[in-house]
Amino acid sequence: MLDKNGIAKRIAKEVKDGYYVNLGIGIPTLVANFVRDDINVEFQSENGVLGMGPFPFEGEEDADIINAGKQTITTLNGASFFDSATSFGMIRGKHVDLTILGAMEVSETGDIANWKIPGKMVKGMGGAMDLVASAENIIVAMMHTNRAGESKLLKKCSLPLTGVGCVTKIVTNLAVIEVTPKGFKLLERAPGVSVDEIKEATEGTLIVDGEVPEMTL
Amino acid sequence: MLDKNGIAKRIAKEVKDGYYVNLGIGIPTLVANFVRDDINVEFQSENGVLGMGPFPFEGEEDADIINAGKQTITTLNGASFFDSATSFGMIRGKHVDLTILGAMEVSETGDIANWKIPGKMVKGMGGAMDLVASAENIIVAMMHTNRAGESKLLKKCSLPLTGVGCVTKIVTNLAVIEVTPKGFKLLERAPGVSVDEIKEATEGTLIVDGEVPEMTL
Amino acid sequence: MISKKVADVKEAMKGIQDGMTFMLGGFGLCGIPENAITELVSSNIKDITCISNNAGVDDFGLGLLLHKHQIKKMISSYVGENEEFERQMLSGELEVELTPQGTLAEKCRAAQAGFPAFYTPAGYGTEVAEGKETREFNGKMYVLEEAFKADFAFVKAWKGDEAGNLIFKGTARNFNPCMCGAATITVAEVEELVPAGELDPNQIHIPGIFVQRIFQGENYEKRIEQRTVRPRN
Amino acid sequence: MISKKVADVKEAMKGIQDGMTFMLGGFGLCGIPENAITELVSSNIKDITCISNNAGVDDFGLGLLLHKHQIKKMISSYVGENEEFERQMLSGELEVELTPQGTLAEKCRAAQAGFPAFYTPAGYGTEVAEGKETREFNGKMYVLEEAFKADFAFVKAWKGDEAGNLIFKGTARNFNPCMCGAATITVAEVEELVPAGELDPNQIHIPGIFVQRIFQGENYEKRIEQRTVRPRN
Repeated sequence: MLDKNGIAKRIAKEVKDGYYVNLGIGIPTLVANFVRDDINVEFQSENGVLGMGPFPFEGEEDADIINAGKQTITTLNGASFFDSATSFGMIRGKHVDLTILGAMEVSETGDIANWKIPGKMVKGMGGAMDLVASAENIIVAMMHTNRAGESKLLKKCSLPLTGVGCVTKIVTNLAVIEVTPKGFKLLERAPGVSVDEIKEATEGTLIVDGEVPEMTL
Repeated sequence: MLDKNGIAKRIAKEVKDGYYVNLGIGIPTLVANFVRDDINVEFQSENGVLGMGPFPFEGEEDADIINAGKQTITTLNGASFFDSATSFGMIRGKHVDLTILGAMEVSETGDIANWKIPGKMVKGMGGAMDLVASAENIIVAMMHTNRAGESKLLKKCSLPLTGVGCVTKIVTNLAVIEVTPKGFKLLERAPGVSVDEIKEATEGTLIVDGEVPEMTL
Repeated sequence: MISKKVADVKEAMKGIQDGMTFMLGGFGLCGIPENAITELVSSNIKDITCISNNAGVDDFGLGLLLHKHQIKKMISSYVGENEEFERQMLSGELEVELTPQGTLAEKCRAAQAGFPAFYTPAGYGTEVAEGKETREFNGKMYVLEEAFKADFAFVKAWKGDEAGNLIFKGTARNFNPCMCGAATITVAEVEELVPAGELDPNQIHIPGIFVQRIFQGENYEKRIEQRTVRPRN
Repeated sequence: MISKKVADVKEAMKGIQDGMTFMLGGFGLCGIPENAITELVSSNIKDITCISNNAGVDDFGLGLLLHKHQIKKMISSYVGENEEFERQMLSGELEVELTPQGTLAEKCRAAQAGFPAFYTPAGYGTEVAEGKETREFNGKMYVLEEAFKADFAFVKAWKGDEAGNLIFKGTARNFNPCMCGAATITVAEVEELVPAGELDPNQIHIPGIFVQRIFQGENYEKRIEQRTVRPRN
């Protein structure tokens, strides 16, 4: 079974040379720490920066230079700043190659819910609705089940949707799953996790096709 | 009767303090020469400059700094450069206060034709269609009649339209005319020109209401 | 040069009235018009609608207006980080219209640039699209979104000149440029106000034509929400 | 940093084919991609569609491609200043789609920013709106215009870096930024190509994400169409 860093580490393998990547808040943010350093990747943040670098050294924080998680950041050579309309032009116009974000629920048809629990938690969708409606390559990073132990990979989302039929891949603490027209296709098992355990934790249709390899990190 | 400079001079009186003004090619360009220098006005050119100044001194021309007529220009303090989409955002968004342009024909309902003579002259509309569709204050600068002596102030335009019901005022070599719901209202006569001469040269409905003053320049 | 300079925040805010709709720049607490917000709080203006990506935190930014119950309605994309907001929203005291962030930016830009409406894929198939026209283009579904209408836009820039030209800094740019010229009156506050002619015309982010009033701001706190740093080896 | 640098114009033009649609920046002869045009001429590519505000003059800019009959169709707003163009158009040899200038710019920007279509007032009630959907918003009529689709965009900037970031100069900016990222492949030629890190991230006009290939241009003529000067007293 993977921890949050493990999930981020596995997702980092999906990041290819030359990709512009948008990372959501939470586990996705950790992905940047595990991207191979022999490939060239640029991170975009929807609040208006391309070419993000690591956090600043203490004392060098600049209140005017933050990421979408409101964290102080630095920029690398080749970076640029721009306004919010231009930023979402990059996203909507499919110039960003890969979007990695968290989710509360994903359905077997690729629907995603991650912005609202009616009557309880209403933080807003931020840029998530634009991201999932526009990107062609969307990876969800999340735990396979919620705190109550219920599956987050469902036949149908129960929470208000963020986007419809958009998720292409899911990496959880248990598995790597591809969203196909026929349902969740199990691609890889987390170290030490059995197919049965994954079946048990997946409410939606799980397609197990032959031998399912254990993932390598 | 006015010459081209006279028309420009009369139109210059319509330019008020604090106005952003877009000047078309031809007579409208001359208007800048006659604006009172005790008022503050900024000239916008749709190719991407606000705050245009006079032509450069010989030897100081810069191929990268031109107006929409492709003439080399200079800029004044407070000027800015921007792209074409932003430029037409200023125009479409009604941030430009006054548009002055030439015309081949104007109808008594404020239609304007100035971009095409089918089968003969087809230079294109350039920015004129955006300007006339967006601006609320549009003054046409033109001769009252064409080279064949035919009126350019018509009941209905015969040439392909540039815009519909958009012209608010017309200044010609003979008169200042307001476009009203009832037709062309004669506001002022050019020096030495009689009401009858203006009537004669106007094909569309001309409204003459009481004494029509001679214009002062 | 048409001067947009006004003496201070008080003169800049002339004309604000109860019930008006305001746009406020900023992302989180980054690039927010601190002086305008302070003045709105002390003006006791009420029943206002605020178009702003976020709603501040409990004791800073728009949170200050929320605490005094001056805001009737918020139009935002993300309103976490603010307990009072969540309380007012869940209790029904505060009207909230949540809008995807890119749609929010473009609804401002549409107002600025004279577009009445536009089609965006964001929100299709979700409750955001309920009651809105949807339409297919090239096999993909889009939602029709209309331009905002606002009375005042309050923005914050880094440098500005008397002609109203603005230059923003870093990610404090965010929604500020999109809101300029998107309301009847745009009020810009700047960290450094210089005479016209001192800014390079080639480096202006927002030409002065989109700004009606500009003033030299003061006492910027520029609070950091998430101070994240790394150790020096 | 993702490098967009290519060795020269030949490498930058790899993949161009007969029948393709190209966007070309510039207003008149100001800010046109001179190197790309020269290469298109010598490539003998044919049946191309060009989206460009103007069509050059008889012996420069796109006029060079027209003279060799390489252009099948022009999409422009203004095509005066070019006799050969007018001859080919009136004789029917050349297909021409005249588009209002602001609409032309926005059809590029829509392609760049992922908007399938937008409503504009320009051209309503004229032959430009024939066959297009029109619609009322707030008592005013608008025309629905769709985003462009193009294979390559050729733009010219003043400075650029290896990451593809661009800075334009003066009114040579014009359509160039709007076309970046509006075609499948955007090729930028620059007067000065510098290593990544040398341009101020705050002063970039077009971020490199909108550019696929960048090269150091050469031999710029930068011809002036209307040399207007004033006397020194």
